[in-house]
Amino acid sequence: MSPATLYPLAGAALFAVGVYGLLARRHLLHKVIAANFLGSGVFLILIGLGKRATGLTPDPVPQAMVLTGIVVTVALTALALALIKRYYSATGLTTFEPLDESEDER
Amino acid sequence: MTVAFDVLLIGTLLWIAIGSLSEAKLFKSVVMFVVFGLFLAIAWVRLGAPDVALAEAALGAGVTGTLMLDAVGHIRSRTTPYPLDPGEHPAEGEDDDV
Amino acid sequence: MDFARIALTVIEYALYAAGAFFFLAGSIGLLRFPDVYTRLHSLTKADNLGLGLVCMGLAVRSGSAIVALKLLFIWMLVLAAGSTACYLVAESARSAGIEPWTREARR
Amino acid sequence: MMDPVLMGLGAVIVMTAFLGILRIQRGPSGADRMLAAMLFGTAGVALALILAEAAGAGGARDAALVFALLGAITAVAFVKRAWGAGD
Repeated sequence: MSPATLYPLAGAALFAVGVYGLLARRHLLHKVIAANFLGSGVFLILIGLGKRATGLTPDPVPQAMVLTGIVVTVALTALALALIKRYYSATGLTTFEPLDESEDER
Repeated sequence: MTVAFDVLLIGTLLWIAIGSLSEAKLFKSVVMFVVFGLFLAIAWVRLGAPDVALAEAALGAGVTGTLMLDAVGHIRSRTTPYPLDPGEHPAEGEDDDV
Repeated sequence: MDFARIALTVIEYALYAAGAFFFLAGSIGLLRFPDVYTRLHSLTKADNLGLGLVCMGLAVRSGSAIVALKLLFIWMLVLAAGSTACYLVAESARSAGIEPWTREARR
Repeated sequence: MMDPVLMGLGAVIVMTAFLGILRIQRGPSGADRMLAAMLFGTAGVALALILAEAAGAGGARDAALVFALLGAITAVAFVKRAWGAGD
């Protein structure tokens, strides 16, 4: 297996993990982490496909796109975390609906 | 040896991602997220993109991890949350340590 | 292949092996030691020594003075950052009331 | 082509880092988990330097410098903002 096939496959698996976390976890911070994993999976696919056969220099266009994407992800995460902190201060909740007593995840 | 390295790196990456999301404790999840960012930066170096690795290590792991630790500290710092009654909101500006 | 090159390669590989050994020792210490302070000890000493050995091996391999100097500076930065972080974590663990492990307390 | 000796050394270091994940999952206090993150900082520096040498990409050594700073910065954030809230 060359890295040009291995890493995009890993990116696809990472995307799946991110989608699972985004849908299945209830805590908002977990959802933010899952969204970050999802984005990282996409980046891994892009850069892995940009890596050509050994010896050639990698394709620079996906690298520039991923560089932009990382910065956008950080801004998005910062906004989401600020909203979560504000939401928690206002309502005392860390999920979109009140948790049961038995599965308090805080 | 190169393939062994790739497989180990990818396996660790996926294991950290799954472990971070299947964890009930917030702090564990966040630490694992920081570790994930470090390993992803290693993967970028492996794929011949050192500038992306630089941005990932500084922003993806460093800044995001710090912000998340801060959010965990904020959520944890109130052991008893405010009452769930929608009529009772805390006073405006009382808790702004953002 | 002349003698000097073979000798340099042997030195390089020996440095790699020693570095890998200290990395492994640091990780096992992190897993096996009983409390935060001893784990900090294994982490900041053994792992940073392993990194230094790997850096030395890479410097021998590169054969360029500039690269060797840069590797040395990277190692020194890691040492400074690691000892600062070690101090901070130990200090906050101490003030949070985590008692150091002693043989008596275990009995 | 990548040097197999360097890649083998890299694989060993990834494996030691793998052990650190167990400490994150087990570690009784938050400080123990932070320690594992610091272990990854050191291992990350070593891996970046090894890959820089194996792939002939000198720019990766600058990434190693950022890794070195990262452990200290997360430790400071941990001590200042997230510590003292139980486990």
